Amino acid sequence: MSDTVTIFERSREGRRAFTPPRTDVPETPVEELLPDWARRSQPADLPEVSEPEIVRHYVTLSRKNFHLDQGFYPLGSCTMKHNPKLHERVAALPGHARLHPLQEPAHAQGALELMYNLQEALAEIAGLPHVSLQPSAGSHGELAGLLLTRAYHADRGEHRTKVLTPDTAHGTNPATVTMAGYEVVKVGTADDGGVDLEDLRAKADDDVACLMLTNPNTLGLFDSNIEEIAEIVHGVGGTLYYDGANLNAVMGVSRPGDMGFDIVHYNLHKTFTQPHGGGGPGAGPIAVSDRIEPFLPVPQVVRTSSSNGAGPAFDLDHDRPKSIGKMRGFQGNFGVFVRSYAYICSLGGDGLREVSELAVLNANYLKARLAEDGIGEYLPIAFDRHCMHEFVLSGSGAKDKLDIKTLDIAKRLLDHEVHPPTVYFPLLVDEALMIEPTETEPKERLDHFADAMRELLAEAAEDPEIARTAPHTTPVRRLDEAGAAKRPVVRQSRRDVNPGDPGRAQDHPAAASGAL
Amino acid sequence: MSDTVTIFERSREGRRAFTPPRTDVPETPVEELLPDWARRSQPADLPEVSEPEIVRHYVTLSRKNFHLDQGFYPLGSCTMKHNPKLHERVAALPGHARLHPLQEPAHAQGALELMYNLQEALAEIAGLPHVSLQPSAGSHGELAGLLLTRAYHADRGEHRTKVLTPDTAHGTNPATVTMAGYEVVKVGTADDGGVDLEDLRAKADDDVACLMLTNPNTLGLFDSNIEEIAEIVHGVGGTLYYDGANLNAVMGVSRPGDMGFDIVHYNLHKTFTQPHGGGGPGAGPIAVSDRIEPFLPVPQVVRTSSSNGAGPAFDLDHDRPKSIGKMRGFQGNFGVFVRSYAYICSLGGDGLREVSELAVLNANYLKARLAEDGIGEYLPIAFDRHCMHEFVLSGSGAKDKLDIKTLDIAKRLLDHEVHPPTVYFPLLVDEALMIEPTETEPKERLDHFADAMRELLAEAAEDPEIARTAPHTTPVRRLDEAGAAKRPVVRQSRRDVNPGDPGRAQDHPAAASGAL
Amino acid sequence: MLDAIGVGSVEDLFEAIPESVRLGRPIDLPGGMAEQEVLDHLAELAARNRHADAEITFLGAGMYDHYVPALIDNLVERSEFLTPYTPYQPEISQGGLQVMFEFQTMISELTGLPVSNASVYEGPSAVAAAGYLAKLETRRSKLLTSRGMHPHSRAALATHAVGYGMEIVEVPLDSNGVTDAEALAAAVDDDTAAVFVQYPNFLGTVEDLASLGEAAKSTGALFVCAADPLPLGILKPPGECGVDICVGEGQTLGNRLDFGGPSFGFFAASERFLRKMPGRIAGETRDVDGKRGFVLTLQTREQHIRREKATHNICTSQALNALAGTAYLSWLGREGLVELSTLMLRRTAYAREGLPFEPINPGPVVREFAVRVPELDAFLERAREAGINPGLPLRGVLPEYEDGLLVAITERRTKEQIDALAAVASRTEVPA
Amino acid sequence: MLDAIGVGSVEDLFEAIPESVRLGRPIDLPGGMAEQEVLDHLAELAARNRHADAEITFLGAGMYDHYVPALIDNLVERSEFLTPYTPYQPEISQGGLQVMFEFQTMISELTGLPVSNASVYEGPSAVAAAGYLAKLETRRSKLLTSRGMHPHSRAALATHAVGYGMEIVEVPLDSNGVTDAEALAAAVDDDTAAVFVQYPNFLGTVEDLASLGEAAKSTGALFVCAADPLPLGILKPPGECGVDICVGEGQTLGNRLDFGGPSFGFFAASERFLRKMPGRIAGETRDVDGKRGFVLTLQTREQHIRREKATHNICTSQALNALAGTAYLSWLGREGLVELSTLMLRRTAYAREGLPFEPINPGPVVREFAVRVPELDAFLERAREAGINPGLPLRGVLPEYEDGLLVAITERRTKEQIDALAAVASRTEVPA
Ligand SMILES: Cc1ncc(COP(=O)(O)O)c(C=O)c1O
Ligand SMILES: Cc1ncc(COP(=O)(O)O)c(C=O)c1O
Repeated sequence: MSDTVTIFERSREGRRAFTPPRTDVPETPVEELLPDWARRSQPADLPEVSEPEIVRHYVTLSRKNFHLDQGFYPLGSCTMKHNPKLHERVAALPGHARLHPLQEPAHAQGALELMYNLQEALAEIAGLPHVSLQPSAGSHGELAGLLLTRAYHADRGEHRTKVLTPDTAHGTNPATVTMAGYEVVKVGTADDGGVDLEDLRAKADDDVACLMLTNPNTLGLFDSNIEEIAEIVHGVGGTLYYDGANLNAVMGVSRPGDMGFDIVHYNLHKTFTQPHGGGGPGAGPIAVSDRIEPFLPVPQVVRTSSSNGAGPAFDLDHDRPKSIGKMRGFQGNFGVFVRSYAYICSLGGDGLREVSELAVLNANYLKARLAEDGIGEYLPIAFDRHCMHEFVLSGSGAKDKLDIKTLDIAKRLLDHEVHPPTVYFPLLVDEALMIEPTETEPKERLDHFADAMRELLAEAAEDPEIARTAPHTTPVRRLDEAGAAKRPVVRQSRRDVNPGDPGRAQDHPAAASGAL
Repeated sequence: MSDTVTIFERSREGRRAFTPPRTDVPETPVEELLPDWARRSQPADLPEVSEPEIVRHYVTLSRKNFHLDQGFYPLGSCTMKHNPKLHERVAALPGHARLHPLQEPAHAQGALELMYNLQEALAEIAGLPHVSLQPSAGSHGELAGLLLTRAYHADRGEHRTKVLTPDTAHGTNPATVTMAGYEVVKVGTADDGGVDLEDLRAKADDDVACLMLTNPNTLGLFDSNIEEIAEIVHGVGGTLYYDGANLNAVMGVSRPGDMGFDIVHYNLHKTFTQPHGGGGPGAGPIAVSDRIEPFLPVPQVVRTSSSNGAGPAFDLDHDRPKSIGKMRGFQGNFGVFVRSYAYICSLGGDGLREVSELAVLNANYLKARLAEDGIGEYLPIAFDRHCMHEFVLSGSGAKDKLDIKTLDIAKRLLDHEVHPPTVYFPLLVDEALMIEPTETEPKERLDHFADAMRELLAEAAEDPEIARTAPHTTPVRRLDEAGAAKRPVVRQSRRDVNPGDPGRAQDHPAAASGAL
Repeated sequence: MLDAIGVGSVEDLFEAIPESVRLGRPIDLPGGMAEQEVLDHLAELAARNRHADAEITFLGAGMYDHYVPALIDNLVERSEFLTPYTPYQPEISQGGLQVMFEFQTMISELTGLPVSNASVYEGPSAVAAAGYLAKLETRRSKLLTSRGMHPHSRAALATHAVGYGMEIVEVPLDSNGVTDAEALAAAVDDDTAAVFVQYPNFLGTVEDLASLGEAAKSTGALFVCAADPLPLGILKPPGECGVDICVGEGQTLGNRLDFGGPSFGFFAASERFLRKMPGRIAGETRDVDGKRGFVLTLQTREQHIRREKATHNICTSQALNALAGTAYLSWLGREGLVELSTLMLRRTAYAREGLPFEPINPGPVVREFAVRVPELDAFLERAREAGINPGLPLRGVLPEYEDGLLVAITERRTKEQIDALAAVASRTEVPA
Repeated sequence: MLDAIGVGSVEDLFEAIPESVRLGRPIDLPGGMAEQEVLDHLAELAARNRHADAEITFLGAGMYDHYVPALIDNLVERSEFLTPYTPYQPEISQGGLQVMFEFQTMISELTGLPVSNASVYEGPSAVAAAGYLAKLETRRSKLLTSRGMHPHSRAALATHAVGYGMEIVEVPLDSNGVTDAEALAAAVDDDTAAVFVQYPNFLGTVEDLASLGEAAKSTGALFVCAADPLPLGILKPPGECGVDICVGEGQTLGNRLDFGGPSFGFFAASERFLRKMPGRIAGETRDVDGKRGFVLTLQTREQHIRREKATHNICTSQALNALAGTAYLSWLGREGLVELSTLMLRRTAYAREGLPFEPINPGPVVREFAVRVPELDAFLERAREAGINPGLPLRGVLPEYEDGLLVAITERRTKEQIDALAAVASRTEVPA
């Protein structure tokens, strides 16, 4: 029964989970209410399954996922920190979960105040005064940031065409640049892992609209030249964009606004612990400096004094003539805001600084453990400095000495019940392994990871085939990805309808229903 | 990491999940508030673990459980029917979950009405007019039933000493008899699987206080002589007690009250789908006839007309002079009542009858499948009639022909990802397998079970050792139960305290806390 | 399916049921409902209950408004914990069994007694179960109970004792609301099977267990303590005070109020009672490969093995609630339990001082205390008007305290809320 | 740990950060709170929102008060679904990947289009994503949008189009509140990359897609439909009406209102766009043993592989919300979806007839319709007083309907509630 069976294949004619509410209005024939041209001729071929079997199906599926509540998940750049269970409780309060997005502000004061408080907290953390919570994820925030840059320059009568991105940049950065109608200009990386200043100077010209930077960058290194970088970019009239995916390293220590950035996005699903959900939801609020503020999306959540002067009130400001408009519907992923706000309340200012300190401590400890004999010679560190919240190793040693690839290491880790690091990113490191333990991991988990790594490398020295054919203990083994892309099967083909239970569903209306 | 590690073994000094609320009152030294003799000298040795690791610990543990939302669970007598998820939602409504049991009835009208409605529904289903929801489980209901019998006879000036139980009775029946201060007198089973009427007549005398009966009985057979049985017992002045564990077979078809029973218990965690929780909670309400009613426990939920005559109101009646008193604190397992009431509302009267029809259909279908060649010769049916909601096979054939025991069959089924039936009960069937599929199982699951059974028997014919040493795919294999009982280890010995994370927890208060 | 069975209709399968005992009509209940309709109906009922978030409540008296952390919801709603039966097949039940083992260890730590079972139904019936064990152990005929026991515990003990045939004798409280030690000493005799005391007692006072125990045990009776497990975080453990059996209500450990249940009861005892305890017990063992594991053990005590010779009839118990308790105690942890208890202790002291009422029980209290309230009804009404439920009037359960009010202060009750109660109280004191 | 690293303090690890960009003071935020304090604070905020159970709401306009079955809560709160990242390691992510595959199949069934991705953010940005695809596909410069598109969709499209450099031209609604077919035909030209229509449109009318599509596609432009997936249970699928790309807001499929998010967007299209679609796509394949499995496929479309050449920049999407949608559609099932849509259809017809207001859009509607309300403000006030939120006044978003009100009827709105709205309406009609 734990074979791969889709919900469609579990379908049997006449089964159901849903019982319709009573029809309390006239049962007018559908034909009278909907003209022919508007009517579906055949029901959509959804599965027919009882509640017990739906539950079993998805519960059983869920158990094929590795997940953060199960074990160590050092996926670099993804900040897989613990998701406190409290957050699900507060997000589910009816006042949050059941609030319509178009409820009048007068009757959504709690929601608006929460958003306002979150904006204020994010502004303080990033050192930039104006926040829009609207973008749906990090890359959406990036796009908003570049559209703001465009609006800012347009407002000044400038037309710029290029955006600089370091070669260490996350893929969303260049992809965003293209979507925002700019041309990508790559900037190189210096020997210390930071931006190559000479290259930057060479490429920074009047056509440059923006430099997008992650600091610490995707190598886990803080760029000490950040002020000079800012000067160069600002010098040619560009804006400086902070990809906040790595903010977890520097909260309370250093703020993008103080580093000279104009625009920042936050990944609430990373730094502020919205659960990842297997690929979202997230939220990508942005913060900006005064000069960018006029262009922020509508609506903005603002504080007003209430008409009778009694206490603050909150409102949605749609009247922003220079605004870039809307990045999406309504006010953003409010449910995510609730969780991240709860997180900030739980930790407080000092707690957030501790988050960063411990994230950095954990990363450096694990880095030290992975530099030990028996590991370090196979996985040399790409740039040997103290790292921030993450670090990047190269699988080059293992490739040369053991003839196994980073991919093999990752797959063999699966058999050790830990999630592998991010692999083959950043691109400039050969056979990269990008490791981010986060602050919520105890020392034992870090040690277990290092031990597993040592063990699998020793094993590969004996018999590399084990790693090359790994994983061996997972629900499925290595999958044919090339084949999947060549002959894509992206939906289930219309099934032959399975027979029902003769003598069962027909005579027993409730039999088919969810209650049974 | 999936080794067996207890929460105590995960403990590290200084770790924590809990952050205490702010102390907003004077911080009087504890010594001033509690005298020496009342004060604990050392903290209880609870584990010190962060929230992320607590969650991981229990999530990981949970995954070692087989459970109903995973697969087929035909545990005879236990009625492992689907537990609709709606029930958890309605039980969690703050008006239910956060209601104090001593809230004045005037401010608990919804709860009392729910209990009243549930009483009425249960009364209708069993055909006995008076219900007390108080007992905590089936056996608690049995005990209540015998205490009622005692009170009833005492009220008539009678002192009776014996209670009759058939040899097919569930273990709780005789255990209850002893606890209630009676002597157990066993009644035999006739060839058709029902009560041996001759034996019953022989043993029914003036000392008999009660006959406890399950109908259908634990063989899954309805005793057609029920009226005669009732006459015999009533004839000598005894009461007739209905063990309602098997009520799932006859809802809407036949009612214990109409069969002649005086007292019934219900297992809300069986028939009325309270989830079993790995061994509770449950609830064991009882229903009784008029003559037993005066003795019911206090308080009773009653309907009154409200003082201003406007609509019905509900109250707790403590003023019942002949009552046996209290079986437990407060009003019973209210959270269970909510779920069972929701279930009854979902199904309605007709739906409940369908439940029984389908439970019986499923059982007979599976019985037929297990009588097929390749299975039936190894697992003969104990009493070959149409069964009701369950049936009992004998592993005698497998023992004789394959030299494997029922225990081996059960253990080998574990490798097929189904839960084994109840085994070695009822006692009068050699190597018994007691199979109850319930109505919520689709035909595919029944077929899969039959196929698995056929497969394992065929396998045993080839190589019985596989079954004898089964299971092979479970988190642990056969456990030394004898050793466990001989040298019982029933708690973890006080551990050596594990070291903390030097340089971590101390400097970082939040580090130790749940948020991190 | 009917073909495979060889019948023409489902009706045929019911042939064994005589016509004369058939219902012969539909069940007289309303028709089925859609899921949303059931929710609406139950939500409508629930809305007519004034729950603990809908008022500031000082109600306690056996169940308390403690904070239940969110991780518990998540765990108890996991299908893996919610939907299995009692772990009869240990190989596929190691999760539940290990939780029981951890639970037993924690209860043992709290009570200071070496062995604990894996849960019984709830508090008062756990007291009755202790009475039954005393009977099995001593074969004596009398049970002494302090009037400081919860009224429901005394009632449940009495109800059950009628079954197992024992007489109950009550020991009064003295003028300070604690068990009258002299009366106890006088009442104990050679027929006394057990003496029952509650800790803290029903009025909230921390009884001097050790002293009472000495008197209780002078003739060989068992000394049974019914304890609230949460204050045991700072109170001397019953096991260190001569207690033989400690039972109690576990709601305070991570379980919701639920209008009184389900929660769990616990049952801990001296080693010598291990083979007479009621209920499930998990034990550690090894599998055939030597791997560590857990099983239900000492089952020869139990009904399914021993039938009429079982030491108790309990079968389904409260495993899921005990899991909540285990997760709760893990969440609090070693230091947290002390911090939480200390906070309650201090807020309770603050409240008792701040209320302008004469204490009924001036002795040490941790979370609850009783006071005399002149013009009780007027006070109750004013408090209600202020959105406050000030606690339990004692007259219904202990008529000797006609003007008594039992006030509970958990960590959920802030200074501000306590001050609000005190404000209402002061207003009542001075009739306008 | 510091020893292993070889530093004396955590501070040393931050040495790369110049003093000049250090914060040098604590973060200016309140101190941390206990779990119960955070809950209290957020509960207090939440209590100041009037949510959909606190009034009878006819608000819709893009998000709707549909019933979310309880099994969805249970599934989305399972750690196994809640806490993993995007499934980059398929061997240990088969659960999430198979859900995506099932989701894609269901969206494909609803829209009548052969391929679907595994979700995008939400509705309006999905519309913008379709615009970007039209640009990539046609290299043309103009997008035509019906004014019957949701105002947020039009706004988001405009905002994004500034980036990818396209001009937007609006096609008006006719006097019946449907897209003006003639104006559309007149506006389409060789520069038109795509034509956007909503189905049902913002006022609730079921547009005649097939006819509009003919005009739209006459010059080779793509025909894009933004659809609400739930009414597609009874409406002719866009794929059968010539639509090339169908996108939409998925909140109506098993997602909570959540004050506007998170929910999910979907993106379905003709086969030929498969390699240009945005976002994750799960595909079926085999493992080395021949066992069936699923992977993220066609990743060469995506940012992490193709960087600046990617067909979209989306990375984190809405997997958990799409899971809710998948479970919801499984729960409704083949028949249930039709029954539910039919119930909405009938109740909506009943409401439109019962309200004493002139319809703005007299054409066929399924769940929502617009009416002209004389003395709108007075009516709104009376409704609010009666505990009713009667819907969205149109003036804020479509000023041309100054007295317009958009009324949504889901399966949560009973006849009784509709009658209550009608009663308030009648009272307003006849000023006292
Ligand atoms: C460095 C970096 N930038 C940007 C992103 C994009 O964020 P999102 O997935 O929220 O769109 C990521 C996410 O992986 C990232 O790691
Ligand atoms: C026939 C029968 N009677 C009584 C009981 C006891 O019920 P409970 O476990 O609720 O105490 C059971 C439960 O297994 C049973 O099967």
